[in-house]
Amino acid sequence: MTTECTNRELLIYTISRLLDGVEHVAVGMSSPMPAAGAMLLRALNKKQGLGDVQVSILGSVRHNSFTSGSEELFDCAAQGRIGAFFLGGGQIDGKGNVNLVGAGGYPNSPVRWPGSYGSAYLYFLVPRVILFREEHSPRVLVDQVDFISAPGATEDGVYRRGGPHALLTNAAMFSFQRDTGRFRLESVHPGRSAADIREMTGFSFDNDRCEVETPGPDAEILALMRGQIRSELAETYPQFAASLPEAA
Amino acid sequence: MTTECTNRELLIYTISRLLDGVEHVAVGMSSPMPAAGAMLLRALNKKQGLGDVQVSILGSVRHNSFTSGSEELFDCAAQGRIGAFFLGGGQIDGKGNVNLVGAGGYPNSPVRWPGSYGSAYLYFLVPRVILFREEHSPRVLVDQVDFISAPGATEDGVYRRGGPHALLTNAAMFSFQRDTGRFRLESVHPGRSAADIREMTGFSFDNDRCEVETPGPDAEILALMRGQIRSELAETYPQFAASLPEAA
Amino acid sequence: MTEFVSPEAMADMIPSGVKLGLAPDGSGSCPAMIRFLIERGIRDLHVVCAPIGGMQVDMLIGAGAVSVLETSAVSLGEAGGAPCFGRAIRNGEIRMLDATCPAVFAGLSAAEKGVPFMPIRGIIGSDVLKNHPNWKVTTNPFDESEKIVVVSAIQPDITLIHAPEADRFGNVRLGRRREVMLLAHASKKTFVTVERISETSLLDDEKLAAGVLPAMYVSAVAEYKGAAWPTGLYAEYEVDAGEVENYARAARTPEGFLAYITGTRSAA
Amino acid sequence: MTEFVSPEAMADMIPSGVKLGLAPDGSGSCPAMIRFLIERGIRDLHVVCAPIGGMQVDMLIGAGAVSVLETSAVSLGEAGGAPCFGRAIRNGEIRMLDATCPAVFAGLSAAEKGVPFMPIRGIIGSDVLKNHPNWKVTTNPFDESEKIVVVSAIQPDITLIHAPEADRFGNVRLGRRREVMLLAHASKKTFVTVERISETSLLDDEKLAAGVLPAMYVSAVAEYKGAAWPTGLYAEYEVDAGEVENYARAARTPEGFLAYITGTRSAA
Repeated sequence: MTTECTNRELLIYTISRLLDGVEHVAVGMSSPMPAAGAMLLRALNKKQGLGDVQVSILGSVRHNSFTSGSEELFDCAAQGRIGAFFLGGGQIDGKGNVNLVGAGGYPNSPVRWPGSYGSAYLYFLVPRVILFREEHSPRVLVDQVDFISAPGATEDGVYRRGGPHALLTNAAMFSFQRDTGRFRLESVHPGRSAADIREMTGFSFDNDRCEVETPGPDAEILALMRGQIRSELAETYPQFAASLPEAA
Repeated sequence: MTTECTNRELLIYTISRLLDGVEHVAVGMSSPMPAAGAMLLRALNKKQGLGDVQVSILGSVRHNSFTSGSEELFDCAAQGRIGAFFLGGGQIDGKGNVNLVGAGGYPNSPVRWPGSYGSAYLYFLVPRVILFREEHSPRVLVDQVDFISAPGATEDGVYRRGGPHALLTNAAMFSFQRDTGRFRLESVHPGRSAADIREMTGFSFDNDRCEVETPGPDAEILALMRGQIRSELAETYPQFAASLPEAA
Repeated sequence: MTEFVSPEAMADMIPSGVKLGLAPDGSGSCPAMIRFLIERGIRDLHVVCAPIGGMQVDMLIGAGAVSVLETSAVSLGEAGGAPCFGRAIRNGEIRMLDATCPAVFAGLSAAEKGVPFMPIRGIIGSDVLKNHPNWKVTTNPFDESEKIVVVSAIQPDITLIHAPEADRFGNVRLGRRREVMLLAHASKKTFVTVERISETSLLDDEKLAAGVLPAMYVSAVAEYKGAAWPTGLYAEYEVDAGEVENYARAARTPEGFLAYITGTRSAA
Repeated sequence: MTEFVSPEAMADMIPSGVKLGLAPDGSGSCPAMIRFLIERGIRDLHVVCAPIGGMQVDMLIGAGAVSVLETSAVSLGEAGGAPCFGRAIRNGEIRMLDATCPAVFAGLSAAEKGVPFMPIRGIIGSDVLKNHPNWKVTTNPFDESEKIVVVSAIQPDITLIHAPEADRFGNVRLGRRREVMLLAHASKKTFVTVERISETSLLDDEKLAAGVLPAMYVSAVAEYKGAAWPTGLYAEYEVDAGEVENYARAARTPEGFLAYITGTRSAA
């Protein structure tokens, strides 16, 4: 049974579901929601007596066991030791291409974002890359990105074992279908309709009349999130943790 | 003025002369004479107010500042940070080829030595490689090695900034002439003649009627060797140091 | 071999026009030295970020000191986008070599290992590849059916970093920030400011040694306490988030940047 | 993730037929575990030495456990040539992949970085290259006039090493022996015996961290004091030169080897 939860809690819970079965989750810097989702998966697995989940939070000393500098994440991904990673994006298009560089032309982009970071690499090597961007608008979810930091699909003859797995926003959750190279709407968050999602999305996608509502956590999981996960988060993201509901 | 010295002292002093001008000398494991020669150069430079000489002795904790494992020596050589290195060889031929693998056929060599170590690489990248082998005989100094661990010369189109600089044995000292790819007899150690050297050497070489005697250390240098160098050596090679003459 | 100098003298040793290697904010960045370079009117730098840049790079750009920027990203982290960087991009004032983090490391590894290039997986199909002059697609020599990217070596002329500690012999403790070790190995010269100088050798302690950059890579050391302020120094002190926000606000305009860079207290 | 087992149980986890990575004598070698493997009748190993082998490799060869040997050298150091190795070479009992140290590291680096090959300078013109099936000459993609060697990735199935210390979480302190770190990064699984186990995390001490292999690479740990005897352990205890000489003498004949391996005291 779903209990009432905040939108953030819904997203964190959804992230944990998208990570199901992953043994090692890497989370980029300043990514409290993905970190929370990974921590929730770890706690749930432990409760259910399932395998350990390792969560590596880049930029954290405590939740990061890398000892060979920031290149180790990339080596580790190439070795197949990382099961899931998160990417955002100034633009994400319907073919799963991600743009972290800029909009409106290159190189002298009128709108310039920080840059591609490790995306052009990790998107190929981490099996399950979750695209996570809270803003759900035609400005972000475009038909065609202005610059491809990391491509959603790849021609034959190029090694690729990873890529987009799902796209999660504050309004909906899509899966990515590698065979067709398109997104499929899997569920719509409470308070939105498929029609809303079609309007808010700049690309066409499959199952665009989806009537599934994104499930929220049950009472037990919500209690876990508001207790243990909130405290674990507070070590790395004190401000973010403080903004989450506390256990009664 | 040359003072009377042992053959070993003559070799150590000659090594220091061959290293003249080098800023960083790397010495392999179990190579006390090259280590002694490098330490002597360091001490002489210091006395004369010349530049510092760094001596890295592989396998030593104290005289080895590498902190990135044994690959660092090779990286360091490739970066141009090592000026001189030593190679021995089960066989050395007249073209400067070195064999550290075996004699009499390959792979099932009737006489098998340990293997090539880093020779096939360092011979290309360290500017001054000194071939040092005490035994001077047609068995060691052959016309053509049975197996090339590291070649003396290289075809065009292959990066090479290093290679053989000199060959030192307990009987003579040769320079290597990179333009002709041949050794040239530079000096004969006291007690030997050019005719002896011709007979003891399995390959033909230039200046084979050389009448120069290998110079030994003067009294001041000899005193340095028998005092300071002997003590420095004792830290890494106690047995070898004990076998050297002590200052009066 | 390692010279011990004042921070000012170290700044004088870094001329215009060099390829300058810099560490990420908080992992070896040295904004206080960047101020000295700006005061000296340094120009025409090719900046290599290993692998990303922050406030110190934005300051150099704002001062007009950068002609080429090779990086995987520039950001002020929690304080948002890097304002001088964004402005310079819009106005076409710098030549941008957009990279991706592991490709920067591959280029530095190539320099570290003295090879002209390194292969790297991924990247094919991205516009990062299309726009990068020093990367190529080739085939795997052991499997001609596989296309793979090769990146050419990146060898900075000078790397400038801040570290917790050096000893009197020139050895520098970096700890687990191995990307800074890689950067130093790859560079022709490395200049290091440190929080403190140890009179005993850092290499004598086996527990420390694995995190120590040996003196042979270190051209000069200057003691300069707090020189990583406000960006912070890993395992020593945190970022001063308020100050970085002050910078971010000020640097929104060229005038504001100028006022900040000439007015604000430095680490000294 | 990291299992804590007995040395005997660890030996049972290493089957015949695997590609086995081993550290050099004195830098992570574990002759005591090699004895267990021999007792269990292990066979058909492809041994990768990183980058050279010593007594532990000679013992495996003497026991007939090695079918392929990939190394830059095998030697007993001060005690001279490795007798079982020399005999096996003469009799054609092992397939030898003669390498050169930095090429082994390049192959391991390729596996560490998940690329199929690495370029390396030198080597061209040597018989090492002519006889190595996994190396090729190619051209530098950025300068077609330059020929350069590429070596294919070396990924051991299992690496077996001895280290000073592990913690209860599976992190292992290697110190400055980074070649062992590289070997573990490159391998599918790494099994580690240690002198002692720490109850507190080795990663909590920033001074130690740079020399620590994180638990994610470590499949199993066994406490086994003295397991590097007689080859020694870097920064812990020296080689027992007399014992290695005893071995060298005994192993001159197959019978002597057999007597040594069944008779001598082990580390336990």
